[in-house]
Amino acid sequence: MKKLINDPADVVPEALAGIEAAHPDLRVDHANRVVYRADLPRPGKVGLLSGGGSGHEPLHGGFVGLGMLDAAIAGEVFTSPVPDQVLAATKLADSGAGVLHVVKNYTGDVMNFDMAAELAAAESGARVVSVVTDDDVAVQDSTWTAGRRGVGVTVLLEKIAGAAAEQGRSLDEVADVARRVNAAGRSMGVALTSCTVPAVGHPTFELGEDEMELGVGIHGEPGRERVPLAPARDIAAMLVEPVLSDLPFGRGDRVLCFVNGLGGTPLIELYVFYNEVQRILGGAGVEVARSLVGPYITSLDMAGTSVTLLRVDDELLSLWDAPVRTPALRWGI
Amino acid sequence: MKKLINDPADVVPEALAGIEAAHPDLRVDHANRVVYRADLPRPGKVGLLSGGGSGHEPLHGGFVGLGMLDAAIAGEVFTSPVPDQVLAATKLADSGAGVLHVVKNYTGDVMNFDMAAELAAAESGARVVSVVTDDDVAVQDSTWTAGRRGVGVTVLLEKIAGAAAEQGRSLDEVADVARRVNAAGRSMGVALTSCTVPAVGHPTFELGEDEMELGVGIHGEPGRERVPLAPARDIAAMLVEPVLSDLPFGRGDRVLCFVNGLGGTPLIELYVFYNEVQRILGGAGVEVARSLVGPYITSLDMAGTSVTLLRVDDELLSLWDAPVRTPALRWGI
Amino acid sequence: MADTVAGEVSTDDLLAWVRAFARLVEENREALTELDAAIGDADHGANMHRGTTAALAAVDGAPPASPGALAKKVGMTLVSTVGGASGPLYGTFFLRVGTALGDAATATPAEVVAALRAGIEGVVARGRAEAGDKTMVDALTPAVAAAEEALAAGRSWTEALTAAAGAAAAGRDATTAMVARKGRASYLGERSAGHQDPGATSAALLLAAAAETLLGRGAAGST
Amino acid sequence: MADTVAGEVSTDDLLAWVRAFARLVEENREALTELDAAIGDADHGANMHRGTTAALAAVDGAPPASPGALAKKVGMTLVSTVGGASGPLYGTFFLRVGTALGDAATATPAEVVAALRAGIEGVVARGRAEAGDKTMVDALTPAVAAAEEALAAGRSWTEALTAAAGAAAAGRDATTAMVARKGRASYLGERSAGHQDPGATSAALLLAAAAETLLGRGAAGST
Ligand SMILES: Nc1ncnc2c1ncn2[C@@H]1O[C@H](COP(=O)(O)OP(=O)(O)O)[C@@H](O)[C@H]1O
Ligand SMILES: Nc1ncnc2c1ncn2[C@@H]1O[C@H](COP(=O)(O)OP(=O)(O)O)[C@@H](O)[C@H]1O
Ligand SMILES: [Mg+2]
Ligand SMILES: [Mg+2]
Ligand SMILES: [Mg+2]
Ligand SMILES: [Mg+2]
Repeated sequence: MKKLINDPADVVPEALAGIEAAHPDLRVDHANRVVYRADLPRPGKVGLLSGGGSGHEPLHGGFVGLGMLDAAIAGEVFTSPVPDQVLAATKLADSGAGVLHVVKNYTGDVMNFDMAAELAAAESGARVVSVVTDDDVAVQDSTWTAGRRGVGVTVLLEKIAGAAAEQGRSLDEVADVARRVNAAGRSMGVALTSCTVPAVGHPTFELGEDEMELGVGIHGEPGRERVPLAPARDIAAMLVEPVLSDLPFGRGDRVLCFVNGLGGTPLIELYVFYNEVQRILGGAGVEVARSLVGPYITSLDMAGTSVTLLRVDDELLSLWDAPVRTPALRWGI
Repeated sequence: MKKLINDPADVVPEALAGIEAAHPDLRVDHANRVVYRADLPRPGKVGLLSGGGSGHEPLHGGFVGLGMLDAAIAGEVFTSPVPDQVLAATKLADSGAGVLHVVKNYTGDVMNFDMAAELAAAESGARVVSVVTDDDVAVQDSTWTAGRRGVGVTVLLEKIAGAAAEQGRSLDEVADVARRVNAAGRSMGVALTSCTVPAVGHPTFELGEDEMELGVGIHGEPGRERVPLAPARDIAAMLVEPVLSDLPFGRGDRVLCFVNGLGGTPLIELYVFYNEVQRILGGAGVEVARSLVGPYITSLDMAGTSVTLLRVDDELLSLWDAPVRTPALRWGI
Repeated sequence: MADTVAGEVSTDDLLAWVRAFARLVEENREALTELDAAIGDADHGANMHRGTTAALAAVDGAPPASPGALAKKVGMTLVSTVGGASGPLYGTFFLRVGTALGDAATATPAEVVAALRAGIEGVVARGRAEAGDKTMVDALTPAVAAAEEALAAGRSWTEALTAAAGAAAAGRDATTAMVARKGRASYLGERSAGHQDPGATSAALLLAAAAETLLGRGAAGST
Repeated sequence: MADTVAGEVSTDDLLAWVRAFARLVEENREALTELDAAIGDADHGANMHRGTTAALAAVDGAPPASPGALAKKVGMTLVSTVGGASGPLYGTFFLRVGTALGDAATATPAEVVAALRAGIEGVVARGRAEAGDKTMVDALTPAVAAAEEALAAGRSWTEALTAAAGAAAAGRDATTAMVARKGRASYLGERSAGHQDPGATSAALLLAAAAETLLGRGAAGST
């Protein structure tokens, strides 16, 4: 394992120390591993918080700041945080107007955030609403299973709901915007290599030189199927078509197109790939109203990409365009 | 080779097509492979342009936009552009106030930009001044050799000189700011893995599981020495100390600290590493006035990092803080 | 050492159980992670190790006053340190066991088995997994059923726990053929078949630890 | 085919030279890149291949009117397509060769050698490398010196070019021991020793191509 780290057991706290040192607008509660805005509390504003296992940076800590999250909780690598952490973050994010939990749909995340919400209600009476993202079309959707994973849409939701919260909307309104984003977004990813969990020390799975894992999750979970390595234009079709047909997106739809890097794939490849994605969308008559290209929800050092499409209307677009000031997304301010 | 590309020969033009599609503020001259601001010409403003081999994204195309570059030229992967390309970009960037060429100190880059400047003077009479960056302390400095490589300082220089140009300063003034940045900045890098040039198809060099290349260049050039893989805190010392002692930086100096990812290293590791770097700086009495952490000058898919320190004064800081609106760096607007 | 009534399960017995569980988890840490790498995210070994280490530290040295209090403390510590899916589930299991045991200084084998049953109900209430979903429930449920049956048939505490450990191991083995419908492995659909479930594997360790330790004391006067 | 005077070098001769150079570069593309990977950035093969392919395409089919014009066209094409360090250097080389040859329909061997000398001077003016710096200059300079000597000694054009090619190869081999002081390899300092210079290697191919082709025609009447 070749990583720029010290003891694998210390990766999360040390990365948080680095985030705190690099970003004067942010603070870190080291005991609870919570990154939060230095300007909290913000009376009257709905608190927006998210979190999950670490290893997906900049998600979530890199999205803390004006116009996006108030606090982000860092679990161990690929392990959802525990209720105590979520509870501490909920208290930090609560300025009296309630707190929205943005939870990616993984059994562990959902259960730990639920327990925290129960504790928060019991302890402080803070009003907590949870919105669960589940946009990964690689996973069969079914009420009999854990359902779909939350992936790329989480980033877009945090930005858009963050803007709604910043405008002073109520908890129910912000939750409503968040649910609309989740309902209108779909994603799918592919891995060209595995990731290596620091505490494990070797790749989570083995992929041959000529193979890739289609429909991979962001924790190195195996995907839909293992297929032969293919040119970018074919990979783009393999990801975009299931995404398009799932919602479904149709001719004339306006979308936000998010091509995400999984951590080990450099930007030059993401742009080559984005070129293919937008070509397919053009062919399908889908209009790209906004785009985002870069590593925003990663899987440690995994090489690969994911495509997220979000159907937007004028309101979602204006919330997307609203000012944001975080380490990873910033504009308008 | 596992890359998200089509034909290796098409990587550069296809990545440019992706950049153009993803960023409505930018245009691409595909024949000459020049990324430029859609709002050119900007009469009275000094044109700022840079370029070099591709494979270092977001450098340089991702730094085109308000407050930074007017145009960026993309050579083949790791190969400096040819004079025709530089000439075309110079014409695009020339709004009558002259053009500053920001050139990284590589023999090929220097010669090709020089030839272009000669052609520009002959053809259009455009006034061109070149500033060459040469901040890599891993390379012995000597008038008998090609001198030091230009690396991380290039990013900082493009931002700071870009702000000076945006303020309407003259060509000589902007060039002067650029030279001051280069003179006050030093860098050094380390590779944990090699990169793989698409047209070559296999890693440029082989590194054992327990080795790293100290003082590596951004083109997979071998570095100062091959040393055993070490914890982040030791690597930080191996990079920061030569940088500190070279300028030298001293107690009480204020610096901009730039921890750069080389392409294959995920953000979580960069933050762990940044934490070590800032600790060492604190111990040395050097005050970190600003920081930048992320993959800004990469070497394809190489895993590794580089540290750049720039000694700043109030003027350089205010130029750094000035608004910038590019794909890769954006704030204040 | 607390005084104990012959044939009853004491706080020390539970502590021995937790200690044995922590040791078995430590010994099987890599194996649990490898199982999780195949159909999950390669952290079950680390998660359980972090949790059982913390739980043992929380009750070792100064054990709580009763078996119920000890189980609660273990449950709270697991909830607060494990994370992931297994944290709330194992945490809830021990919390419910503790609640069922109440404040009594010792518990009879029947009370212990009833408490384990309550623990499973907590796991199912939290995770909503059914038998055959390829989860820890597939090891826990047959284990407690086996213990219940053995006691009902008048067999010894030792025999009951041995039967429980055997049933847990069999339940664990049975998960290999199953298609996961809950937890992270469910994302794989049919591809999850052919792999043993990591949570069922750690649950079988929990029962193996019970058989190995609780019986030592409890055995004396229970038949 | 243009008319040629026996013993003189024609446009077709130069075209044959460029064609042979392009072929040798194509055949040695990977080898050039491997050499560059060791002490540079692994692109010399791709650079030279891109350039010589373009240069050949630019003059093949409809060759310019004179050897000088052809050399200039080749030089301009190399400058415009190669990039890196080798592009301006090889480009300047051919541009200077072309300028020295002027507009004449053919050139004598002595004129060709004088033009090659002018070419080297252009390379040195642009790149400021000296002998021993571990660059293409270390192959080019001894090659042209050998050709000059051979002609001065009254030897044939064939002999002169064969000597030049041999001297280029020897110069190329000598770069292995050198510590680079120019170009990308100079960043390695002492570590550059023990590796053959890629640019000197391609320069030896240029002279091998000359020996293989120019002599075919020029040989006829030059002794
Ligand atoms: N809904 C559920 N009910 C019962 N057990 C579950 C459920 N979901 C997951 N599990 C158990 O949790 C185990 C995985 O635990 P762990 O790897 O620690 O958490 P995570 O899946 O969050 O990484 C699975 O092997 C399975 O036995
Ligand atoms: N200043 C110089 N003078 C002469 N030749 C040089 C000089 N710098 C580099 N070279 C030659 O160029 C070769 C490298 O060419 P190439 O790999 O195509 O360019 P780059 O180094 O820009 O990647 C070197 O092997 C060397 O022979
Ligand atoms: Mg997990
Ligand atoms: Mg090069
Ligand atoms: Mg797991
Ligand atoms: Mg090279």
